[in-house]
Amino acid sequence: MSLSREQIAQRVAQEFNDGDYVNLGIGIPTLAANYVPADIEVMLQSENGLLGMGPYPTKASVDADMINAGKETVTAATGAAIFSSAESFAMIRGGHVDVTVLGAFEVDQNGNIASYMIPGKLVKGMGGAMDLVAGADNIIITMTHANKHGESKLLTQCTLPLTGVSCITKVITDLAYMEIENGEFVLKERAPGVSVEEIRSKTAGQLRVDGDIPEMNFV
Amino acid sequence: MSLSREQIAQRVAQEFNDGDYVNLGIGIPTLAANYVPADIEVMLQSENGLLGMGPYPTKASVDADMINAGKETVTAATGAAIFSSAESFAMIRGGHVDVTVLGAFEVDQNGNIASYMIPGKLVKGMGGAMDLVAGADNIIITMTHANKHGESKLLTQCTLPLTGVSCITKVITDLAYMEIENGEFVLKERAPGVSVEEIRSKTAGQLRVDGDIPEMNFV
Amino acid sequence: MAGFDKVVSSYQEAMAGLQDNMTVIAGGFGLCGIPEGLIAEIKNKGTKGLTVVSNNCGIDGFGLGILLEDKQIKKMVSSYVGENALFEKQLLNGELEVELTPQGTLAEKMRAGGAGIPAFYTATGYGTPVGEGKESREFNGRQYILEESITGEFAIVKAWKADRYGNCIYRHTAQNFNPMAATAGKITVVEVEEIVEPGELSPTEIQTPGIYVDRVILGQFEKRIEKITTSD
Amino acid sequence: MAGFDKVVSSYQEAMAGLQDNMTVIAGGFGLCGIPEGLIAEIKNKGTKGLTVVSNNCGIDGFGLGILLEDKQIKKMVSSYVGENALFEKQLLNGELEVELTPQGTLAEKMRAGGAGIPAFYTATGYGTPVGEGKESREFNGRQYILEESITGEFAIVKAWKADRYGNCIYRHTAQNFNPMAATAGKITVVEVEEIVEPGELSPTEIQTPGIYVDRVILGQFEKRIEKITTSD
Repeated sequence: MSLSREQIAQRVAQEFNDGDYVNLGIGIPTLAANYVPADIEVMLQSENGLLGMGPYPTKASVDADMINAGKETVTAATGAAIFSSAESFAMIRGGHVDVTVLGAFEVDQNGNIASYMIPGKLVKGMGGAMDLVAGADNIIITMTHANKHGESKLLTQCTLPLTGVSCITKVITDLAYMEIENGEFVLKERAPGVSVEEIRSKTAGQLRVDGDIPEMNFV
Repeated sequence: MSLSREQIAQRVAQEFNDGDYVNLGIGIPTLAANYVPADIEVMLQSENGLLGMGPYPTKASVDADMINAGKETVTAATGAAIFSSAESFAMIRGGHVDVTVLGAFEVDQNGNIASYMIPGKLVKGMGGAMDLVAGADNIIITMTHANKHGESKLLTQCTLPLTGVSCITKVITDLAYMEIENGEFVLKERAPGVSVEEIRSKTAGQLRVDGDIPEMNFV
Repeated sequence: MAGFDKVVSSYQEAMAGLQDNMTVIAGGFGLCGIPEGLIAEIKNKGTKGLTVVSNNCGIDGFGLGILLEDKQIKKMVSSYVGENALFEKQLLNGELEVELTPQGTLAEKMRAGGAGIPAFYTATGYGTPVGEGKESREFNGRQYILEESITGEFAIVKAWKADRYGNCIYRHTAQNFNPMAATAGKITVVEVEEIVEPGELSPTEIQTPGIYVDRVILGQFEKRIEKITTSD
Repeated sequence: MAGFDKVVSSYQEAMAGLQDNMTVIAGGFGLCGIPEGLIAEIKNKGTKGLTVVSNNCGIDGFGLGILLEDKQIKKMVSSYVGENALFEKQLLNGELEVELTPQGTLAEKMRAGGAGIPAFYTATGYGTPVGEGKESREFNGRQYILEESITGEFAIVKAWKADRYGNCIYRHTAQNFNPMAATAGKITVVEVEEIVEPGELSPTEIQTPGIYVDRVILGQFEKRIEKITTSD
């Protein structure tokens, strides 16, 4: 069975370590905040200028001056810091954020990512995505393995305009967890009940399968 | 009569306008703060990170954490701001300081300045001087017209290593107030009782004298 | 200190000198921390052909979006311009130009502009459409592109409080691009919720020192929220 | 949040991992705002061959000056190194190297290092000995030189207060180079006058967010003053 959005988010959260500063993109990445293992703590960075993002506010405490990078009303967690956009991206671009989780349209076997622009469709902009992929060492991409036409999004070479080059090392899809090494997708884990053959058939890029591939473990 | 240090400082202060942000170097420039005309106000910037420098503290209120760029204990004036060295030099290098007053060893007719290094003597460093001369539009140099051997410090071309190129437009010495324009020192005012001939004899660089040169006016 | 009193009493005075074809740098992130009254004054003034540098262009009918209604903006320099149907229409019509700039690069370009740094290298955008036509160079085994800084004839900024000398503080995440915008305008105008006397803000809490600020005006803010999300 | 508690209880722990020939970036301006206990620990540890990046090198017998006594510093990157006879002696002997860097360029190099900017252009130093051997380039009719950023294996910082997460605030002009130094160390150690619980510092007053900080230690400070000048 392919993973639900929540299960992808849950698998992502297993990659967090105690004390990680984490930036979560809009969509599935944001859901990962709900699955942080109970024995660790992470601190969420929001690129509009907030380190230590808390939960959504109660209706009574909504404040127009307190938003996240998705322009949603949020709160500041205990011990949070608030700063300018230049400072926020100094953190991001300077490599101080430990983990970045983002969605994508395509990822290729050389770690390139395309996530912000489909030619012919209106371009809304890259926001902070190009800075995030250029600044982080540990980037986790979440997406479906194939698009709605069944075409693989894990390619030999990205076909869409790039958001960043040679920067992606981990991809978590509804079918598998893969790392990117030496120009190959290396299959590390399968979604429960999904076969290596199915993953192979839906991976257009070079896929390496070393020995038995375990299923993901959801507690 | 050549001007005293205090008179040079007094003449410098006449160049200030109401509302100017001013950076004063160590020595004679610092004295100019004592002669700000009564009908105007200026705000002093100290490059270690203080805008709105006040007077020295009383003995009882000396604070090791409150110093100026000369490492002297100071106070903050009402409405002062305190910030990092990067912010301080963003102000200076970004051209936000209205007037900078500095000492020099030599100035030449092309507006070059040498002020931080005498080869053969130990070099202590330029501190913020190179940033100040590169960042300000309105730089006033204060110095004696000649060195203790009677040699002119207003040259055709600086002989010492430069602090900055083509950046100086005003020089106030113990003998004269000059502006630098089109590769010449243009004599604007004489110290009271000092003749144009004396100034000419002590100016090695090209000196332009247009018509009658008034004496400086000290109220 | 008459010379340091930056407070003006009308929006006309606040935006005096703004002319067609100028560049205006605006603080704000979406609708958060935007100088609502200064934007309204630009609309009232009818200035045309503006280049506006701002992370976003507001939404239809609010924020910078209102300057699209009379086609006052010639070009936007932004990182994200969704949420705006009129923007989309003018862009497709060729009535509006957009220079998409990564968010961090945009913040750094404003800061650099204000700090006298004409250009800097960044890894952001290397190998992407953003890097096309820009110089690239290797430092320590990694590729970077050269980005030039941004300054404008005007900067419009929203602060929480300012004193008469123009020293500003910002409230929560309404800070965003405002401090950088404040440094990058030849004339910087700040619209605030409260004007205080010099000395009421402690020197260390000041986020934008008054040296960057030319005019301060007391505003009234609607503070519309783009996405109200709550836990209850 | 065990993972975010940066507080260490000994100077040995604070400077653990410092090895010969590393680069140490130090906050402080003269003797103001310097991490006195961390400097003392480096002296006690006897680490040699250090490159120290700091605006000044203290004075004889105090501040970074004490690291000269056992010749622990190989190279200083500073804007001003007067007030120090031992420094002068070692420099003339060839035992010590100095890279004089304009004060603003030094501050910007540290900031750039922490912010992932490998190099930037500045007008400061063009046409002077500082610009020799560096690329120069014209932007908008003016000449600038290319300066590369600075990072170090360690940064040693002095703050006023920090919470357990490493969020820091500075007191008065003891801020100086400390916030930039804090961003530029692979391992950043902050020595403070007071440790508080998370939440005691308001989010907006925090000057160095804890993300830049690896270790926090409570110190005792002599706070020697270089030039006591008074009005009475």
